[in-house]
Amino acid sequence: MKIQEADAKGLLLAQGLPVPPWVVARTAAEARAAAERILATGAERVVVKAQVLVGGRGKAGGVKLAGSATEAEGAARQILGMDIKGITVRKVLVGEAADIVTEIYLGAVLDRAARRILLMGSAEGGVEIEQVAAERPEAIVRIHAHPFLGLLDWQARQMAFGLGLAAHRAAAVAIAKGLVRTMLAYDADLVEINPLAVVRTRAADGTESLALQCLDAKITIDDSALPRHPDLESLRDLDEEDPTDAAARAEGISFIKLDGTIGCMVNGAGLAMTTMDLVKRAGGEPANFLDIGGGARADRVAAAMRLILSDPKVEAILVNIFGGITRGDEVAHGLIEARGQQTREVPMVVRIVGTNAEEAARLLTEARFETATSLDEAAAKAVAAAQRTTPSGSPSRSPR
Amino acid sequence: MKIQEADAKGLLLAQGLPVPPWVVARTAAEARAAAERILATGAERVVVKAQVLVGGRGKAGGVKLAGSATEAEGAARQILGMDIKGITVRKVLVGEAADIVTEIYLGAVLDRAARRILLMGSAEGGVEIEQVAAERPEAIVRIHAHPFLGLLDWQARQMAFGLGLAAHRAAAVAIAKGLVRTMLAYDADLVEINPLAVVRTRAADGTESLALQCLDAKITIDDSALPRHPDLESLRDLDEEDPTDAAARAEGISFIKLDGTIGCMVNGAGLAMTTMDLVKRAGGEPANFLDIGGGARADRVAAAMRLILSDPKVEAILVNIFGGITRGDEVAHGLIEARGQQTREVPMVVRIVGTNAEEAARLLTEARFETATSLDEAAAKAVAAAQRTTPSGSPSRSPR
Amino acid sequence: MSILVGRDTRLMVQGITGREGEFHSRAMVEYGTPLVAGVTPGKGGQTAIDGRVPVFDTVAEAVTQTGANTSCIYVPAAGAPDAILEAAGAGIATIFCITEGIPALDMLTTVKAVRAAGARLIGPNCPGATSPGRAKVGIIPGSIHREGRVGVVSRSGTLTYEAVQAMTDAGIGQSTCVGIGGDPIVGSTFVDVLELFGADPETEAIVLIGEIGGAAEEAAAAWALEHLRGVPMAAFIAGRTAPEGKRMGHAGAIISGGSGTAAGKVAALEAAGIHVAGSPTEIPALLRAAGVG
Amino acid sequence: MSILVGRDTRLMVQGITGREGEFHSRAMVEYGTPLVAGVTPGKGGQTAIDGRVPVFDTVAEAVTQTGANTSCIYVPAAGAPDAILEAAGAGIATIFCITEGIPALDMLTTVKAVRAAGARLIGPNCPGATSPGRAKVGIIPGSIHREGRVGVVSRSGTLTYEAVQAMTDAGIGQSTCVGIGGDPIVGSTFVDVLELFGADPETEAIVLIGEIGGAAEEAAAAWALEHLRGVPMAAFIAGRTAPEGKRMGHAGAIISGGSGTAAGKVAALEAAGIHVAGSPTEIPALLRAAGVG
Repeated sequence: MKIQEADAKGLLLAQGLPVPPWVVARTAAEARAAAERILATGAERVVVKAQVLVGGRGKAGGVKLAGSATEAEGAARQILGMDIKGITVRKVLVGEAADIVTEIYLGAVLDRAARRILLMGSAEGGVEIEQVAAERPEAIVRIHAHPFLGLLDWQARQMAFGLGLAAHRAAAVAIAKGLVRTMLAYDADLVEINPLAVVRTRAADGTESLALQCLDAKITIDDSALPRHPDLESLRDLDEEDPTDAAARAEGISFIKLDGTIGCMVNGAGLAMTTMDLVKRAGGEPANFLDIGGGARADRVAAAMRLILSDPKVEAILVNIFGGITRGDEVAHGLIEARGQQTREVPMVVRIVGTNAEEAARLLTEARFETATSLDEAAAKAVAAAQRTTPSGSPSRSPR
Repeated sequence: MKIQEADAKGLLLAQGLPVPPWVVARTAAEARAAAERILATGAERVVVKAQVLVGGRGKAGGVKLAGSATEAEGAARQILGMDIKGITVRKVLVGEAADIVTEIYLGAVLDRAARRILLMGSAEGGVEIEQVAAERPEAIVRIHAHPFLGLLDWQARQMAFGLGLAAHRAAAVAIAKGLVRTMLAYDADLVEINPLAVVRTRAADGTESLALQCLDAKITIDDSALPRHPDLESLRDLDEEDPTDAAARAEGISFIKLDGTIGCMVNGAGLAMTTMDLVKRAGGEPANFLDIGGGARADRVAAAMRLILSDPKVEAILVNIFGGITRGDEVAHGLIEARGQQTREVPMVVRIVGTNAEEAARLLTEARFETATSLDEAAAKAVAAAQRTTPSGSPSRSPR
Repeated sequence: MSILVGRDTRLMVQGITGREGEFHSRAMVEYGTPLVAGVTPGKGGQTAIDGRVPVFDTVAEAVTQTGANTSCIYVPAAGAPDAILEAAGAGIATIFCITEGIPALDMLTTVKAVRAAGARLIGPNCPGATSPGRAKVGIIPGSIHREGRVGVVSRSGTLTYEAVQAMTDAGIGQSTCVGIGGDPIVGSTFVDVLELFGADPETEAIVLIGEIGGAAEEAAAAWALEHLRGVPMAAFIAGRTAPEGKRMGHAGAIISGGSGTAAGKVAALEAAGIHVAGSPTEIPALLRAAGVG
Repeated sequence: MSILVGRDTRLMVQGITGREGEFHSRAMVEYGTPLVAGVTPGKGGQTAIDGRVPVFDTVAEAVTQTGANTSCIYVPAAGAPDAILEAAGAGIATIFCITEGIPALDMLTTVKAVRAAGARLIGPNCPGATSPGRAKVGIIPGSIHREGRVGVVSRSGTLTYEAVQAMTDAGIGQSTCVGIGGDPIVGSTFVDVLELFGADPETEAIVLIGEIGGAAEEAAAAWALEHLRGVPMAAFIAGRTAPEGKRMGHAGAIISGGSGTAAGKVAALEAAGIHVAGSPTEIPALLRAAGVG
């Protein structure tokens, strides 16, 4: 589960990391009020940042500086409602614009191959780490946390020295350790500070000093760990979530909407991806990824069918079930029940093999479903059915 | 550092273990008041227990039951001021007397050889674990905690089943894990619950139920870890501590008072023990163990001399220094300075070898100290000197 | 021979009295797997599967009483890492964890601790392993198999069934089919299993079934190129049409930062001389072309 | 040869700019030990010991720049476990920790982690090791030694000096003298060091100096009985007069529950055929009687 920058900053702050204050505003007026308060504390400028769960908001114009409350209000007005990679911006973060001296990247991820937490740092902050990794891999300092003891002091020091932060060693060590601690505390699979910046601050008496601050934060929570962090569930941004995603989650169904016309219902994630691949290979475009999970009963099959049909672009449905824990006859019952409730007529091709496949075949034949024996055959039939429903003979594509 | 039962119970309670309430009383009147309050809550009897840091207080009469506040007051009056293994009882613990069904031993210690925390349990609780270990070792369930992950759930379950606590599994698991957690949280090198008891409790409506309770607790804190637990330092029982021990600790000197007449001042623990052993071998009795530590300067030598001389039984002093980090001349200066301040005339034999031994020899000869070359010689001379100061010709022994 | 499960398997099921555990234990017994013990704390002394399997409170007791050497875990996610560690602590050599939804950070420590204890973990979130005609451990339907000499290793469940069924239908039998699990952190990787197949005299060819996410297929390709020269191999990779940044069901199946794509995996496998099928049904033909059967 | 320190030693000192670190580093250099690097975080780029030793911020850098393979640690107790782990993490093979007062529970995890990293730790709270005429690491005075073929292993500091001086005075030289440290949890035990001596062709006899507390001497006796038959050995145990329940200075030197007594240790050693001296000065005679020199 991705969480918004503001929420990620809240988690970092709770772990003791240096994060400058911020306010989240949902209207331009709120942004103005926030900017007024921040400017009143002596700030010269504020920054207004779109809160969306996709990258590249800077390039998209979702981050603006403002020298007055009025400017901030204007910036917020521009950003709120903006579409960034298909997401409508519904809130902005307002904070003091930092006087940045240096930008650093610091991030912790799960390294699958090493089975450890990998802390990565780069003195070339502010840009995407993937870009640095591709262009100048030697510019990235990589340190694996100890599998049991977390990030050790010496590892944090090594990162600090490696990033040229000798002058800020104590702070850098605390931040590096805090970042890994954040990961462990909230079961995150990614914690990124980009940029971690050396910032120039001016005290009331005019003296300047330099300090490390976390200016942006990105955290992804391991979905499997959410049951033991009920408080984190509240950070899920329902604003950005497709209502069908929430419905799928409630039913225990893995569902991802795609752009094509062939709805897919499959048991098992690997088989579901394979089904999509074979639809594409047969000349069609999958409308979704859908895994009904192991041991699905009739009611979950019906729910899956509702999810698929909620997409108006769907022109044919392919059901592919390899019975194991899942019983073929249960699925067949679910399909028959779902068709009964269906408001829209869409051709369907059903392939059920494995556990109780004979009983399923009997039920489906009685109910006059179009069936298929092999997966390749099922994909071909589904693509053909979709082409029949589209007058042009080719799957319709909606622009993005 | 040993801490009192009441303090140990406080630490267990802080870690969530089930410990019945208690009150510490320093006077019979306080004990009476505590008993009154406890009896008012419906308790049938209270227990009054001497708070001393030595074992065997039950056999010594330091634990008494009382059925009324008056009886409790009487029991406290008997116990307070009692001498248990040389320690004067200055406080008692007053608590409800439990209706014990079964007594169990559960303890965690540092297993040096395995380099792990060892959890030991025995269904034969209430007796010393050493006795069980010697007589029926198979009656002890031993489980090593994971070196990094602590006591795992399955290990706690194994202990619970091993102790026949299937009926109290959840509670037993929580207690076993809490015991190891207590050890880790407070840097204890021993945490013992003896007995951990299955206790019969009666609710207000008369229904009886059984529950596990920690009825006695013993915790020893790793002295090396005290600097990072400043709060635990306050649990040190100064009532029971010899004032010389506190003085030694303040000076960074390891000092243990013994029964003999030959005071010893040595650098290094192993050599200090060896010096004691050789005194004994030469026919004398060491009055103390004293390690002045590495790199000791003149002032610490003088402080060590004061510690030794504070024991009126000391009839001769043996100084044995093998210079390494410690400089022989520094020690010689300290000895000369100490003798100048000395209020009591006691013969002294000094042996200094190693770093700056020549300079030390010169200083000592000038100051007319009796010296020795080998340790064996030094021990023999010290014993002879003590015999000269004792008219009877044999070292005096005080009865204990 | 065969790998992981076979004639020497003495199976114990942790969580045998749960709904899933009982259902699949029955199927394993029916397949002929020597299921010698079950473990459910607090149910020690009872029996399961119509009185055929004794139930113990602890794994240690089950091992002592029955000589179990393999465990299959159906314990819910919150207790599964502990169940794995209990099996390892009691000396179980091979541990299959079927449970899905275990937090990844739990598995980091669990996998390290299991290895330190000298045990081998398959999974979590895996379908288990079957050595046709000998024993099946986990949830793979027994009916899809045929005895033979091709080893199958896969990150998926039903996709594996699909591939195995295609092989069986084509008359190509399997030595052992192993599902390593779809989570980001699993106890055994493709390479670990390839190593076992490479050392198994009864395995003559290998099928690898991968999917998007991570770099386990790439690592397997590199390893195979070096250590499995001359062993006929075929592969299939699911997720050619999966978009970036979306988790495809399995916690491990996600393309991030441009890495973990099907194209990259296919290229790595082909570069190692392993042909990659466009559909699971093409696997038998690739095997035949590589000289199998 | 010799063990632990010798001709191949390339020493690094962690905490070289501290008072203790600097003092003993100077003594080590004067003894002729190849001290190639110092480490003090934040002082990288400076030099120590009159400009003779370069100082680095991290152990990794020191290893890369100087090829250091051995470390000696004078870092205060609060930072010492981390310093040990840093050395192990950077590939240092042999780590001596002189620091005293490290909490025992810290050492439980540290020792396990060091071993998992493949390094060997001596100490903490140990005086180090000297291979006379070759190199000395730690705080043992160089002047007490004499080159020879008797290995010395001990739990104490100054008591070791006493015994070594007695040997040197008697004309019996040492191959290597090792102090394993007086704490309850140390990185290397008597057995670990006996194993090294047993494999060292230049060590012909061994002196073991123990003290009350724990069961390390008993374990050493049992091991020697099995693996060091024919190797002349002598021993000394400090604390025959120590009372039960009192910690004799060293955190490890305490008799508890009737175990760890000097009498028990002496009995175990004698039972293994190792004669135990009544005083350190008697060690040379015991060695002569056992056929040394």
